[in-house]
Amino acid sequence: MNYFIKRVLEIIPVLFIISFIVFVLVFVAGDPVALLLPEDAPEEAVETLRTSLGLDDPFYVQYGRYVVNMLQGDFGDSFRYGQDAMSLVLERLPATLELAIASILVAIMIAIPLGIWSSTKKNSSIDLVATGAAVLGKAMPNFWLGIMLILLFSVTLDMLPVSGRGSFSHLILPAITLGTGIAAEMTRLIRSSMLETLSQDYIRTAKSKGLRTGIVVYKHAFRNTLVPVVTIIALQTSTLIGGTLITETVFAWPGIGQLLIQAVNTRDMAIVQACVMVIAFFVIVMNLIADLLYQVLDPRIRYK
Amino acid sequence: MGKKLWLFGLLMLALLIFVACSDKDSEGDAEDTNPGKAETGDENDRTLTIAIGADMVTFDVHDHINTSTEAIHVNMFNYLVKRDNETGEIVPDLAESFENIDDYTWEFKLKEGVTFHNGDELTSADVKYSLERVAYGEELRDYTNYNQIKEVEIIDDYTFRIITHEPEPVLLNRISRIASGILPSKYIEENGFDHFLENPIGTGPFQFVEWVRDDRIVFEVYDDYFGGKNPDWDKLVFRIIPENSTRVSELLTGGVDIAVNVPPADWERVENHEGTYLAQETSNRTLMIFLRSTEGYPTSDQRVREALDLAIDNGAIVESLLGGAGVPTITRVAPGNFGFAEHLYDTYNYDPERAKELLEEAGYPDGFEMTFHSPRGRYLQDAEIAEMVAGMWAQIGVTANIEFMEWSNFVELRNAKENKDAYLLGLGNSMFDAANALDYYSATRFEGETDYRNDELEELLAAAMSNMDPKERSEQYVRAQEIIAEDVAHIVLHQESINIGVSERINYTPTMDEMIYVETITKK
Amino acid sequence: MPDSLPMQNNLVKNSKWKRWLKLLLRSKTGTVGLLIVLTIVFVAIFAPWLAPYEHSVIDPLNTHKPPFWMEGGDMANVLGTDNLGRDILSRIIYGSQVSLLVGISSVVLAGVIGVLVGLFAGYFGGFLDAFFMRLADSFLAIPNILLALVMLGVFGPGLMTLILVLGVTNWVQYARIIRGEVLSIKERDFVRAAKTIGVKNRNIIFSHLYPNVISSFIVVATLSVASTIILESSLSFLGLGIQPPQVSWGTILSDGRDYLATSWWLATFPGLAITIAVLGIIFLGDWLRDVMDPRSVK
Amino acid sequence: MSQLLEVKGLKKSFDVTRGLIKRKKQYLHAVNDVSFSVQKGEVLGIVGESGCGKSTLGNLIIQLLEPTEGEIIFDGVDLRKLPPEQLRKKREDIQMVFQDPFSSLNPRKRVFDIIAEPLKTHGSYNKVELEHEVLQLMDVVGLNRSYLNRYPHEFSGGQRQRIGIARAIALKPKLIICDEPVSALDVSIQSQILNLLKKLQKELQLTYIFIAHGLPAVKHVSDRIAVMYLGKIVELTTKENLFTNPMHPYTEGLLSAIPIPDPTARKDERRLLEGDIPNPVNPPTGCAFHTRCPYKTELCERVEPEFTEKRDGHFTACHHPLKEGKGIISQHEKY
Amino acid sequence: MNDILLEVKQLKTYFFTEDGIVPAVDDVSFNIHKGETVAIVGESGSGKSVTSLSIMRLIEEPGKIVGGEINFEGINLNKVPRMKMREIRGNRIAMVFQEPLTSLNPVFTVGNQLAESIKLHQKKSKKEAREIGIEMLRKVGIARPDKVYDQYPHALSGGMRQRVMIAMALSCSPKLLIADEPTTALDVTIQAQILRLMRDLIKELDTSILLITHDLGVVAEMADTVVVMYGGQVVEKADVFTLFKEPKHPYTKGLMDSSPKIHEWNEELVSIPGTVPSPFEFPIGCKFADRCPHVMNKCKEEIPSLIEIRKGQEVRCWLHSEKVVDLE
Repeated sequence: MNYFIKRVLEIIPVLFIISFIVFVLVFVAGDPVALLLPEDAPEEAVETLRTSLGLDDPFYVQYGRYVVNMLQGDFGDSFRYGQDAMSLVLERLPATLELAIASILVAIMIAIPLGIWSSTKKNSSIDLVATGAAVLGKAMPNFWLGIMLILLFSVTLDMLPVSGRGSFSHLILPAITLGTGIAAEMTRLIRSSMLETLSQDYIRTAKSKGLRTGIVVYKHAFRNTLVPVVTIIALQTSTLIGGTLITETVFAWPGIGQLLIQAVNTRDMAIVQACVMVIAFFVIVMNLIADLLYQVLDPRIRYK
Repeated sequence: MGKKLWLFGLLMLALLIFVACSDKDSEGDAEDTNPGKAETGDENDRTLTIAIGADMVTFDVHDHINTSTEAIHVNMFNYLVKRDNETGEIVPDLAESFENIDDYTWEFKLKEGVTFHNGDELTSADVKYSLERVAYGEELRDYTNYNQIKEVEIIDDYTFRIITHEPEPVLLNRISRIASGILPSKYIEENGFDHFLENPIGTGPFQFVEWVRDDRIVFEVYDDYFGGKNPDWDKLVFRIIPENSTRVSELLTGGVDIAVNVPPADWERVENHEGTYLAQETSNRTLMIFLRSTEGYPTSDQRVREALDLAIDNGAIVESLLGGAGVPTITRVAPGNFGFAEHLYDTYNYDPERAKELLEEAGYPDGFEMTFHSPRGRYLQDAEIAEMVAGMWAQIGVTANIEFMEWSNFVELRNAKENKDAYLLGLGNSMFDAANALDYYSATRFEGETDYRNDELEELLAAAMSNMDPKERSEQYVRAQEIIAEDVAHIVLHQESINIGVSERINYTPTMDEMIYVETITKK
Repeated sequence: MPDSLPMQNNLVKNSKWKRWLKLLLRSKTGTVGLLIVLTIVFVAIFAPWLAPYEHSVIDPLNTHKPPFWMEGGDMANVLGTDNLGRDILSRIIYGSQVSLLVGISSVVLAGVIGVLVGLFAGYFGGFLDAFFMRLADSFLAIPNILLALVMLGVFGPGLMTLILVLGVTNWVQYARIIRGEVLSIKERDFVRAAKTIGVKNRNIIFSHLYPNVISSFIVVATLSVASTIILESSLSFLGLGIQPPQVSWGTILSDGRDYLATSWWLATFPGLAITIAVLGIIFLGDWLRDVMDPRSVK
Repeated sequence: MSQLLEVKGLKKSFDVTRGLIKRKKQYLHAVNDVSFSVQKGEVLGIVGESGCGKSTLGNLIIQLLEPTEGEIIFDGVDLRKLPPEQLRKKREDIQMVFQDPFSSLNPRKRVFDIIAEPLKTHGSYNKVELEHEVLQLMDVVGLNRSYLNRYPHEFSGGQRQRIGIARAIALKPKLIICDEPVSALDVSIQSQILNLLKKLQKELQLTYIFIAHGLPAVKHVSDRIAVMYLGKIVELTTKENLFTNPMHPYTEGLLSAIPIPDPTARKDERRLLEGDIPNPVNPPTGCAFHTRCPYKTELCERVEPEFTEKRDGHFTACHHPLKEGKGIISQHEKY
Repeated sequence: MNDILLEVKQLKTYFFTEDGIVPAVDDVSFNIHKGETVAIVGESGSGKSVTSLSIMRLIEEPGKIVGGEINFEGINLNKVPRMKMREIRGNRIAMVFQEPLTSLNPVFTVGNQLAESIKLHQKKSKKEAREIGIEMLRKVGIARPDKVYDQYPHALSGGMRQRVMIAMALSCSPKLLIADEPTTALDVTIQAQILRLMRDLIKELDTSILLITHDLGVVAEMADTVVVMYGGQVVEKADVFTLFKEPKHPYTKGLMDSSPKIHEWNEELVSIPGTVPSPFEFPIGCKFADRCPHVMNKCKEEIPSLIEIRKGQEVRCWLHSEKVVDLE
């Protein structure tokens, strides 16, 4: 409990630092006004807009205002949509979450069997193939894989919808695209973690009891590997969300990623700020959950 | 542990389902409108799905400068007058008739019985509200194109006058383009503008159903449309698919009926594919290279500019990079625009030998080095064109160092007037009037950026600006274009093409203004 | 004493280099990895001599030429040409320069920051540590592609910016790894021995801690060269990567993506180059991890 | 013999507070009010089972840990009061030999660098002198000179421990703390190292504090032995006294638990201590040993016995000290 | 003799490492009778642990049993199918390891791990297994066994954990208990408790013990027969009294001399010079030749064989084989 509170309290400075980093970036980014107005807008119009947006104020005034507003969950209005940035971001969050969770499930479904399998058959040809496949999954750029999957499964085989969000079948290709890269990393980590676990004394104890290899591997070894695996999944949240940027673009998936890319391209900084804060918050919370799960999964920590 | 693991898996799954479901609720009946495969099913048969590259920006018709947003708006809002794409003439739309009363005043009569999607009838008050909102709203992005309007004077429910500050020869052009849609004043006054943005209504053939941002915008047919209910389509869906190849794939698999901006790479594929064809049309957008005439730059010398122009084989660019789609031109004003100069169109100057001579005359026998900025991914094959141009310049000894820029940085560069010798830019002209196009050659507008100045041209442009005599005004613009061409103020490359992939089940011919008029799209 | 498996202390007589060579040859993947990486480095260094053409020379009359084994292809352009008629092989050869440069320089930059922060924060602890770790948490919470995207959007893409941005976004992982190592190593008896001798803190950090953490850095750094190459291609996809006329594998791949269905070779060969390079680097990194792990070799 | 080190009322506690609600501060008193002194040229053995605080004590004396309370007077100066830079200089007089020969040597350094480090830190030698010194040190601890440029991983545990000893004696320190220097070694190697340490002590007139968890190792090198239990010294006396006439029941139990390598001496009637060592965070009231003590009375549960000199030079903390002759070696066997 | 429980005959377990073959156990033979305690003594690298793991068939890659027989109750364990071996493991032969902390799976409760083999080998239900498990914990001297049953290993002290390990090993009343350095990681007072516990329990359960240790004190306390190993070979084998009275092999003697004599005053410890070589560096002849005070030329050239110099005492040393030859 004590630990939990401590971890939660740690989030505050972290969010603060993030907000500062983002604000500085936005500040440095300079003037969005030019992009807001038509290319032939007269000078006075630019000036008026700039003043009305408060962009003439010195850094500390702008930052102060930003922090005060942020504490109220207000990141200002999107220049592009003219709507509250935070609500625009939150509107997209479900889509991104859906994709992220589906990808994690895909990754888990690939990585856990593959990782365990290759660890129990260390250095065999199976292991080599599994390791090779894992590395390959990591080596393929996301967008390339996505386009290839579309060409294969949608255009050539006509099995799955090309893009968009809707039915379950819409989810399959993007989830595979995003899940593969993560599965690659996860497989490698599960394998090495399993290898380490399998060399532990208690595995020898389990074997000396006459347990079947299956029980030794899946009960004794994998349960211990679960602890790092949960951490990996949590740490992958960040990569995962990063990956959605690309995947969402390829598959026209209406999530945060697309919103953000558009926002960056149009210097819609309120959206950028809100996006980054929401994503960062989400990543932090996932890590927090992983930390807590850690305690559940590993009694050693409880007894420390 | 097995149990816990399963529990974990189940929780994740549950979360997924929850997220998926919770979102479906908000989508409402979007599920039904989901096109899936457009050819299948009776209902889908009456749904038109159009894939566009970027999301619509807003329903505030006055606060965007976005052609692709307007392309959607035209299906739910109407202008007072519209441009006939065939003839280029301005014809009445919401207006029954119009008349130029004096240099400052136009009188309009509205059609009677036009209703908004909520049933309210269209009156002069709506027009007054709409046009004055943008004419006075400094914070609106279209303000500068409408602040010429001084007032809208209501005569009666169906009659009103538009009064301008100065004589305004292009008023009709102004009110037949972006930001000219007429809004329901009563509805907005009652509910507030924010409510309107969420639940917009107009007078157009289709009414708003929902907008899932970055995903889709859904419309349904409006039964009481004053032009008659659309016979072919009950539902209209715009899907946002930013990635080119994905958009094309959707078209090929029948996921959408129309895919805009098909890249040249896929033209053959779309054309040859069973069930789709490529519809092409020249756009009103011209690709140009802006040269800096500022003292100290080699390009301030007319001979250098001409040499650079002569070095470019516009035909080769159009042929090899644009698959022949596109028209090489010397002027920015395209056919269908007021002030079009035919002898400068569909032609180009190419003579590398002469170019070398000119360079020598100008004192650059060995060429020179210059910086060439170009956006990337903004226009059809822009980066490739820039690279090819640089390659052609290299043939006459000019080394152009290309700096590609991400769009917002490019805009910033131009605004800061930090542009160097040359940059690539494509410009459209929603007014379809030379005034808008040639404005780019006036000295004051681009002081510090291009610094081009020709006093004769200045006078011509100023005179034409408020000349209410169409014939004389047209001549003035043609002359102006000749001067510009002689001066080689900018290098004009070609008129871009609109390239749209279309399903075989429908007839569609794109229009030059890049609007997507669903009324012109019919089932085969 | 426990009966440890009788496999340790077995390499006493070999010199260091021989030992490495022996360890390398023992691992098939390690050998393959090193060969791939050496080849790429070689290609990058000698690109101007190896490439048949200049990478940016366009040839409007010779576009979309397929590779030599296909109909219409010939040995003049072994891997075909792109939409501007540029030789794909030459572009890939030149592309290796930028891809490697970006990969290695940004990792080195991130490494220098990360290792220093990790060493000092880990060793001194206290406020310094707390501050840097919160900072690290902050960076970790922002996906690096996101941070890179925003920073490149703000500063404008370009080679130097890209290297700087990737350097700044990636220091965290090194800082955390190094700090973790330092925390465990500083409790090891040899560091305590140095303290009891009265060795100055600076010397403890640089002569005791640094040599012992640097191998973990090298392993992670190797692997992140691979992920940087992929990240660069993703940024190219978003239009924020290397800008032409400079050419990297990422830009060739991303430029070629529109042609995947028609002229597949445009995107396939750079994709293959990335895949092979990443494969090689990961194999090498894995092998380095195996041999540098103090537990695996005594 | 003059006094080299005096430890007075030394305490070290670690905060092990847990729980958020009902936050009760909890401390682990690793070293709890320990006092003793060490004479020049003497070897003081400190024994105790795991968790008794013996290693903490060693780390406190050598200033690797900051004491919570108490004084450490070394050579007439209170080490705790020295400013950092002076303390750093003073460190050349106190050195340590560590338990784990694998972790106590920097794996990335050659033997030469390891042994030369203290010399470089506190003296100014040129290269030749330095090498000469190092080679001499290697001779002293019985390392082949040809190993000069090898790395630690090329050595066995015993040889590594010799390197560690060479490093410790390089500065000719006045006091060496040996923290379980042989417990990680093979039996046949243990005796080599013990003999070496003993030889060096005699030849170089060194003073040792020799920490070990078992009496066998301590017995061989120590002059006096302190027995620790739960952070406290429970008995302190000469080696002879301890083995022949232990006074504290814990010492007796410790002695009798040692298996004797003589099958004929198997005695099933041996008195074994029952139970486990209590949790040091919540030590028992009164005498901390009372939970395991076969002689405990009601007094022991209530009152903590004082650590006092019960016989000449024989200190113990027990309400009911044992009679003479309870050791495992009878008096007449002495010498 | 008919009451031989386990017969190890010329066991050879080699490790096929990339640096070469390591004969970790090389031609090891010994017998264990019913109810007997046999101790294998040796230092690190002597092959004593590998011997015990070979009996359990728990040798992992790159190790492999390359020769010899392990006859247990008339079955050659080296030949039985894996299924059958699993039935023997934990049931007929059980094992206790050195590190009670790492040998217990940290993420399962004591009870879970204890019940595992009871359920498996005795085909008991979960509830019955719990009762038996708690009974076993009580037997190994754990107070409040029903509480400990549901605790995780980390909540227990070292001594308790080793008691749990013993309870686990003895839960199916095995015929043979292999104890691999069972007390090395424990404090001396706890070690005494555990040794006594083991002695009491095997008497009660009529179990034989194969005790692996490096501590001659433990050997003297526990063993009936002693096998001394060095460099993967048996160098001396005798009953415990003979061995301690008259050790014949120089290594056995050295080992005894270098152990501190806690119960007598003697100042100087005699130590064996040098260190145990790495597995690749053993001499060609007698493996102890390099460290032996009585080394002869012959020792360096030829490996002596294990010879019975008197009833119940076998030595692998040229010193003694000569004598035997002389005698005859």
